Amino acid sequence: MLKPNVYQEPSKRDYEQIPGTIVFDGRRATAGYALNRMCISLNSEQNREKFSKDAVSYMNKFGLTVEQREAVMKRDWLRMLELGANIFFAFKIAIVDGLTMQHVAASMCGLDIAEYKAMMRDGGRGL
Amino acid sequence: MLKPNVYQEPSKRDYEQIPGTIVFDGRRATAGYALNRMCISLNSEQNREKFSKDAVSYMNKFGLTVEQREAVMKRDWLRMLELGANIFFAFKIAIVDGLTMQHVAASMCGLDIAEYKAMMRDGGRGL
Amino acid sequence: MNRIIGGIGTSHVPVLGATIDGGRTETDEWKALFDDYVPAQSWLSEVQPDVAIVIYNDHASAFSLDMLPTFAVGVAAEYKPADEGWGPRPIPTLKGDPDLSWGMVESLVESGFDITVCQQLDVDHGLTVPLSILWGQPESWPVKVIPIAVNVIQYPLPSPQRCLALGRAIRNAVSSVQGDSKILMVGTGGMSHQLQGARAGLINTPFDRMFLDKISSDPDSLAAMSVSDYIREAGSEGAELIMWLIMRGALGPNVEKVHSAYHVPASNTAAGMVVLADK
Amino acid sequence: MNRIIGGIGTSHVPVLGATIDGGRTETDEWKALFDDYVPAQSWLSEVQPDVAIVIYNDHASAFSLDMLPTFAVGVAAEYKPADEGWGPRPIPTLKGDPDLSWGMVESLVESGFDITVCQQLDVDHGLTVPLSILWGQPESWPVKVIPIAVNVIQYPLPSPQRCLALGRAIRNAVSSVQGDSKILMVGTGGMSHQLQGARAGLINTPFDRMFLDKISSDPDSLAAMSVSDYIREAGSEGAELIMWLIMRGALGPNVEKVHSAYHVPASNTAAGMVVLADK
Ligand SMILES: [Fe+3]
Ligand SMILES: [Fe+3]
Repeated sequence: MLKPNVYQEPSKRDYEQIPGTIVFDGRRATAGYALNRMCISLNSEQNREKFSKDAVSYMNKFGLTVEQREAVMKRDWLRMLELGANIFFAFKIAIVDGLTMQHVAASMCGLDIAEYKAMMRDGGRGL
Repeated sequence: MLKPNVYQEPSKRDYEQIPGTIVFDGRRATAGYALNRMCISLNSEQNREKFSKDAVSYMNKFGLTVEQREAVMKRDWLRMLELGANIFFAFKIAIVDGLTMQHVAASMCGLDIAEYKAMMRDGGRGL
Repeated sequence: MNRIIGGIGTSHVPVLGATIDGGRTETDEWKALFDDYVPAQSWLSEVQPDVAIVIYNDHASAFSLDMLPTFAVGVAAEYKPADEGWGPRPIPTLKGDPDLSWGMVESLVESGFDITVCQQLDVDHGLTVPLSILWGQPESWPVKVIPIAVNVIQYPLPSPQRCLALGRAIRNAVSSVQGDSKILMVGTGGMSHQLQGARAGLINTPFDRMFLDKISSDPDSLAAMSVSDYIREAGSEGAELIMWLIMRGALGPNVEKVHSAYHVPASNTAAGMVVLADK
Repeated sequence: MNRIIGGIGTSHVPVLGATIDGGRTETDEWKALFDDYVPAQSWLSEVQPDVAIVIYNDHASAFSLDMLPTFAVGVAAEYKPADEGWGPRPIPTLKGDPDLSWGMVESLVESGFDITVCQQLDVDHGLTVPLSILWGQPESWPVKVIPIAVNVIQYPLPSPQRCLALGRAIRNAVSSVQGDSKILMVGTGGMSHQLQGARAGLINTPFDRMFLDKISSDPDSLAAMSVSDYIREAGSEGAELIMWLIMRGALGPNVEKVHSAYHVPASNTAAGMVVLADK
């Protein structure tokens, strides 16, 4: 019986105390490996076409979990990140959709795009 | 007009003074890039079959120089190394041929395989 | 002898590249920001660097998570713009400087930096947007480029201290190579921004202004902060600012601040710039 | 607390793997050599490590020259044997320890090592032959494995000094991770051999014997030599021995030499082994 090692307790990590912030660390990289691999494959035009035509079969080739597939289908960006997506990887899906990073950011903090743009024009969110 | 930088003068490098030894450094890695890329592609069975069937067309896809192609066709291992092959990359070609590293080593030091094996059994080449 | 003539810190926001590529730098939305880059461009045409060493991060373009280096140095003869999802940017291929790159790698590894060496590397907006900001839309780039990619997207990141030390080692490295090039350091990324989570849209102008000030006068104080400090103050992606420390470390202790600029917002981010001449 | 119970240095010559896979370890040619590995196997069944951290180099298997890291650490849950040209070796898939790996990576990066992190890594004979030497042909491996790949094939290599320092940092790193594992260090490669050039077939027994002696008693003297010294004395591929210094650095200053062995030839190389228990 091999003994488990535990590399981190989230509660002990200072960056876990930063509000509203998801730091992409080893725990998330492990959980999101297949999802991020699927996302980076969208750097090829051919793959973008396949994904656009039939996202479900496309995702199946990469072994995403059920929750990850659902989050992708719903374009629930925050949920993708919670399930291990890295923001720059998840953003590849937004590019296929013709969205900008502002759309993604707005959606994650629960604003509509006009509200978010207005917030940014006014100097952004304060600390 | 951009000015050239020169990162190394071989004569000033201590490892160039070691007899009978080719150190795989940046100069060689640059010269051998395409050749080594072709070699490592032979890690796939499919590619090994293609290479076995028609080495010339296979090499053309990788942009080898004329000298490199000739050295591969002649299985001139020492020449491949002089033209920028790394030994572990070049050895992939030997594997396709069914040869061992002893065959390659023997050929590079100008012995036949029986002589080389005998030398090794007798304790190898001295310093 | 090769020498570093100065360094530029600049944001590398994709929207700035798209704005240049689309010919919209003179619109109401963008004119003020791009006008503020003119002094940097003028300084460059005065000092005429031969090589730009660009410290940047890749954004899921050339580096997958299969194998992610802390510090990677390009040694190729050329670098193509990456397809990040929109197709490659319509800009000229970058010319590299393999001799200077390899010489630097040798010196850096000898100095105890554990470099990943790249003979093939497509470069994304992290590197190409700064080039476009600094040189516009030339038919070919007026400098050779050496890309140095830094992991700032997967924790653990290199410490700010380590970044400053790498910069200092780069200063030694370039002078160890035989040549007579004028070398520009470019540190990219930042300033404060956060692209993700409930805190998306964060901008911390006081922090950014402090950073723009200290990067010339007191980089050691910036290196004394932790990565978590950067994330807390500058946002999860504002932590890219640690790459400016590599640029700064490669300059001498005393620099002349030629220019600085600061705009909010550029898309989701505060866009900053500093131009430092080596003394 | 996690603790390092000892370290083994061993050659990783492909022919030894082929001999085990082909069931030829009892032949006249090989019996004496394999018999000499028995004391190491006995020691292992006594100390029962949970995890093996294996320092090895890749031989054109998983790492192309497009992107070659100085130090790469695997963080995957499993590692498959690579197809090096003969098809993958017929051995069980290796089980990884992602928690220990990630914890080590965090500690190492914090200590100023510029690690390349691999979530996907097929491992070649450099790693798998030592496993076979130490545990034969089990249905599944009795240890979890953490691969650490070192560039010893493309100059510049990390200095022997840097390798020893990495080992010492690994000792800190494993104890920083919460757990109660017994950890075995394995340093692979060597001993003297040269696969290429007119000097192919080089064997330097006096050097090898000196190295086998000093690796336990005085590793700092081995780290004081340069990479060129290693190439000159141990051959172009014998320079792989610098990887034993990483293993050794992770042990305490005083070790007990449990066993050592030395045979010439194994194919083109001198095959050596040393077994060191941590005190
Ligand atoms: Fe960025
Ligand atoms: Fe080896």
